[in-house]
Amino acid sequence: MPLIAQSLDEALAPIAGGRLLAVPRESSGVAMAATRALIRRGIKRLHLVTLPTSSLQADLLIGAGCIETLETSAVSLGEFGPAPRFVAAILSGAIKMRDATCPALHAQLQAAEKGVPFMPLRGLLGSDVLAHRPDWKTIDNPFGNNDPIVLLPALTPDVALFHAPMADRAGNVFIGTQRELVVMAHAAQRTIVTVEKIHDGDLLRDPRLAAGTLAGFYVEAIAVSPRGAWPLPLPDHYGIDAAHMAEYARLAATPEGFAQYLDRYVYEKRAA
Amino acid sequence: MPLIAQSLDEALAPIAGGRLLAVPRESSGVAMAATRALIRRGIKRLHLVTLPTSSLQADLLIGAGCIETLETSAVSLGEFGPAPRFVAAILSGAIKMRDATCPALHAQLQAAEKGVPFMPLRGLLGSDVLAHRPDWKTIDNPFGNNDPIVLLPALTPDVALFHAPMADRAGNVFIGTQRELVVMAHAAQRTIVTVEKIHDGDLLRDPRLAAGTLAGFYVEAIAVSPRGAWPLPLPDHYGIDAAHMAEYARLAATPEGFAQYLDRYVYEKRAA
Amino acid sequence: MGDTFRDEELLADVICRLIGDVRHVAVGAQSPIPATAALLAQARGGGSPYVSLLGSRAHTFFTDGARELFDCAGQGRVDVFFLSGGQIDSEGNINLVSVGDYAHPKARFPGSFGSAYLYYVVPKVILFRTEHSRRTLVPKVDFVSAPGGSPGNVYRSGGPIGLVTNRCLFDFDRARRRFRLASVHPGHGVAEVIDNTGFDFDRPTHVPVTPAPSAETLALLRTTVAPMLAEVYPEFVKRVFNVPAPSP
Amino acid sequence: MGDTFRDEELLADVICRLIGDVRHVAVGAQSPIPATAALLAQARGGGSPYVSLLGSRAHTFFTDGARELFDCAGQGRVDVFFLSGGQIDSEGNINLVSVGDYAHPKARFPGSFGSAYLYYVVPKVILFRTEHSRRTLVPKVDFVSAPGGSPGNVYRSGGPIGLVTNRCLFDFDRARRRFRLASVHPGHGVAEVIDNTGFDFDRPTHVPVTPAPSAETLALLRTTVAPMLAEVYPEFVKRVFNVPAPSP
Repeated sequence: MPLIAQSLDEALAPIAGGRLLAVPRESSGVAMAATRALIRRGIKRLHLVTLPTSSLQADLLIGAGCIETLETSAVSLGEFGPAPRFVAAILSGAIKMRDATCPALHAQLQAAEKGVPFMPLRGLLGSDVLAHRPDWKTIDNPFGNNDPIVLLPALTPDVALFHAPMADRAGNVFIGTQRELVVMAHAAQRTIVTVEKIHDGDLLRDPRLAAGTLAGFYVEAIAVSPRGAWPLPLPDHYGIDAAHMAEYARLAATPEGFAQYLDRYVYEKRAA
Repeated sequence: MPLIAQSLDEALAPIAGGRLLAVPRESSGVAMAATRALIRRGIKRLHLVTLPTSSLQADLLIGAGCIETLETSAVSLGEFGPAPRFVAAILSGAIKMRDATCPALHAQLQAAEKGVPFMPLRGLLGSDVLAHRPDWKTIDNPFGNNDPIVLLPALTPDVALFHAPMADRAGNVFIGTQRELVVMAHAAQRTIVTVEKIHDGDLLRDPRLAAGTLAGFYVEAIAVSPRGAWPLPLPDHYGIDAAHMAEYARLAATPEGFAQYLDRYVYEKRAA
Repeated sequence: MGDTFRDEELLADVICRLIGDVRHVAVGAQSPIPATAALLAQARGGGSPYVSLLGSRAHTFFTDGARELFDCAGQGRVDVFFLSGGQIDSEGNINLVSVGDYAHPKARFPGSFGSAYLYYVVPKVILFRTEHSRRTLVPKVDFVSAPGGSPGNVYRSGGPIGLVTNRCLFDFDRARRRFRLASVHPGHGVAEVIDNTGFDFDRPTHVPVTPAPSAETLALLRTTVAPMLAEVYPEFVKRVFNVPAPSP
Repeated sequence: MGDTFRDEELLADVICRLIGDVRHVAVGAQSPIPATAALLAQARGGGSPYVSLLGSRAHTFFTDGARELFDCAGQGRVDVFFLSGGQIDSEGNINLVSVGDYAHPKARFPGSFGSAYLYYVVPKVILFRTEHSRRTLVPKVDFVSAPGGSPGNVYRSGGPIGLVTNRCLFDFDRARRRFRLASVHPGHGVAEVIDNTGFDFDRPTHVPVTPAPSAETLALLRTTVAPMLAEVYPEFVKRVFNVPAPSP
């Protein structure tokens, strides 16, 4: 049974430096409180895989120097503009970048979920995304006739990390329609989840809730972290904190402003 | 928007003879009332694909002469013994058989769901299941080293047919944890669903129900058919009718008994 | 307001016409004007087409997670999608990645998103870029996130049908992989378009003016569409339609 | 009932020992005795291992549809599974399809189910066939639903560890692809096993007798396990444990 941790730091203990960490897109439940805790811990050399994009989470981790390799389809703050630390890190060469495209990341995690070494994907041919990915291979479709198709290798994260509305005491996690979280958990060696609250009762035994539940079988540790996605949204629970995002975009535009942001919102444990 | 049909026959109109029809396993919501209606209509030459196995549904359709080709991992009445009409048809050569294995059928429908021409699957090598499937191909894994792996072609049903607890008036269908029904609907050209009842309200807008909902976008027609899985079970709603299954197993053991069963339970429209 | 309208309203109206009579329009991230156009098409069609707005809870039917958009497109069930580019070139290639050498770029954009797949499999891809300049519309992109066309043996059921900018509408000729000026927006001119476009394109002898949105269209946009947009694009709706953002 | 026990109880106890200390035991369709053994292991372990019974609503954690069992096994997260065969041969090949020529069979079984995959990827596959006869245990199966072993270059993280019948327990030596008699059940003998087995197998000089289930095991089976089984195997539970079937 998964550990219902006493603290965020206890739950996050398995996320060591150098690991391949998978995280979801902005609107699917991003573990932001956990992200701040990892930065406070001074984690280094992460290989971050976003499913399939990221916003504040990737930008913060990059700015704080936690990322060695980034594998993503896009990083941006959306309505709040470009992701400043991401852009700066790419321009300065501070991180190793693996540009992908959304369905490729989904397919690579699905390959790991299914225990197959690769998945095929249409598209990609003639794109420079493919040209810069020597780890992706083009073959002639054995069912076709002069029909090139790209094969993408399975991607197995060391750890998947996300935030969800609730978990029960057996560690079953309600993820609703955010089913990419299920794929992430199936694909990853270990899965760590922060939740808004503990649900009394068994999520798996309620026929309505079971459909949106990831079994505790796939989960290593859970920490309760109210408003744990803040300032990002949690679907059906709270929206994005627009004022905060605008403040971030403004501060993170310079290294000095970013350092100020960290002091104010990360190291002070304001939201941990 | 899907048609909420006035009758079972209206909803089933798109299922013509000769079509590739996909149906789910016994415990996932089998449209048995619809199956009886198809037999009454005298449908012929179906190519039946079961995801991944079948019981009474396949046996009835075979016995009634509706099947030309059967693609399945297994047909059996479970605790009630072998499927008599299936066994008789195989021994007499009355149907064309494509033996598969469960995860292969899942993978072939997932390939159609994803719009890729094939999916890889481990296992299979050295099995006579593979030896008798010239449509499956073995390649050397391009990411490995002398590592043979089987590729399975995408399987796109003309129609998927199943039974579910409820649908709303926009044609959204609650399927709960039976997610192979989602894959079937995504993979198929058309999907026809029978339901226990119409749900007042929007299944997609209820965050708890949405997780177990297949959008009406994927559905062609819906018919209300109370106890529409009978005598098979509908998860969380009713169990299998054991007495009826025992009666079926007894009668279907001979062609005469099977004809008697059809007269009593199919042509008389008892449960339609 | 009478005949006056905002640029965003004109562009939404233009895009809405390009959408045409289809079953399903999907709109990706950070696309407020295409989202406006898609919801306008739905409002005009009395609920049809289906519209999927990425990031919306109200305007989506997806329940299979973030991959469903791509699976749905792979099934041939996404009829229209929108793509943009930090650079777009004469052949319809788009660049969402970087300017200059990829290994040592001079500028970096967010990334390719789903373009390296969706551009190939969605029948009607509408390119959209408000900034119409020689910086954005270039002879040749520095990085091909997704190409405007593919060799005959490459599986491709989709591609660009046109490009909408703040100055004009281009059609795209897939066989020749070239843009053709279809209309210039009110207040803009052909010479201006030529001056501000970094690539060569075809044009008819007489280039029509893009029709202004009708009073009915403007009313639909302002009263029906704007409130629906506010969920995903609160800042945009506040700015363009003066509709207050919904409380979180 | 003292020391008396039913065959099914002995077999469940034998299988339970084979399961050993693992995290997750999955049980396929039509496997009441393996299901009994898996739930017995869980009852002994105070809730561990996880047990997935196909067809059960109470004893499963799967929420991703019928494919999750196979995906889970592909992830290396199914430690134990059970397979049977209309025929099982000396090399551990199993036949769930037909007797005689596949194109014109003399007998037909239900089909291969998931065997052509799970036999390769589940580390501990326990073969189980109550009928121990020359009809079921044959020199060579007529149809290989799944082979007992594979060449070195074939991806294979799993395979058979033993075969339980109504007469005895065989271990399986994967390197040599041969069965070895491990114990004969109380009331059965080595000569009887040899007489009724259609293939050659290894045996030690002294073949032990399978230990009878302890009083504690019998109590667990009858009071804790039997009621849990009734959901999926009502007929079996009624017959073996005299527990009435649950109302529908």
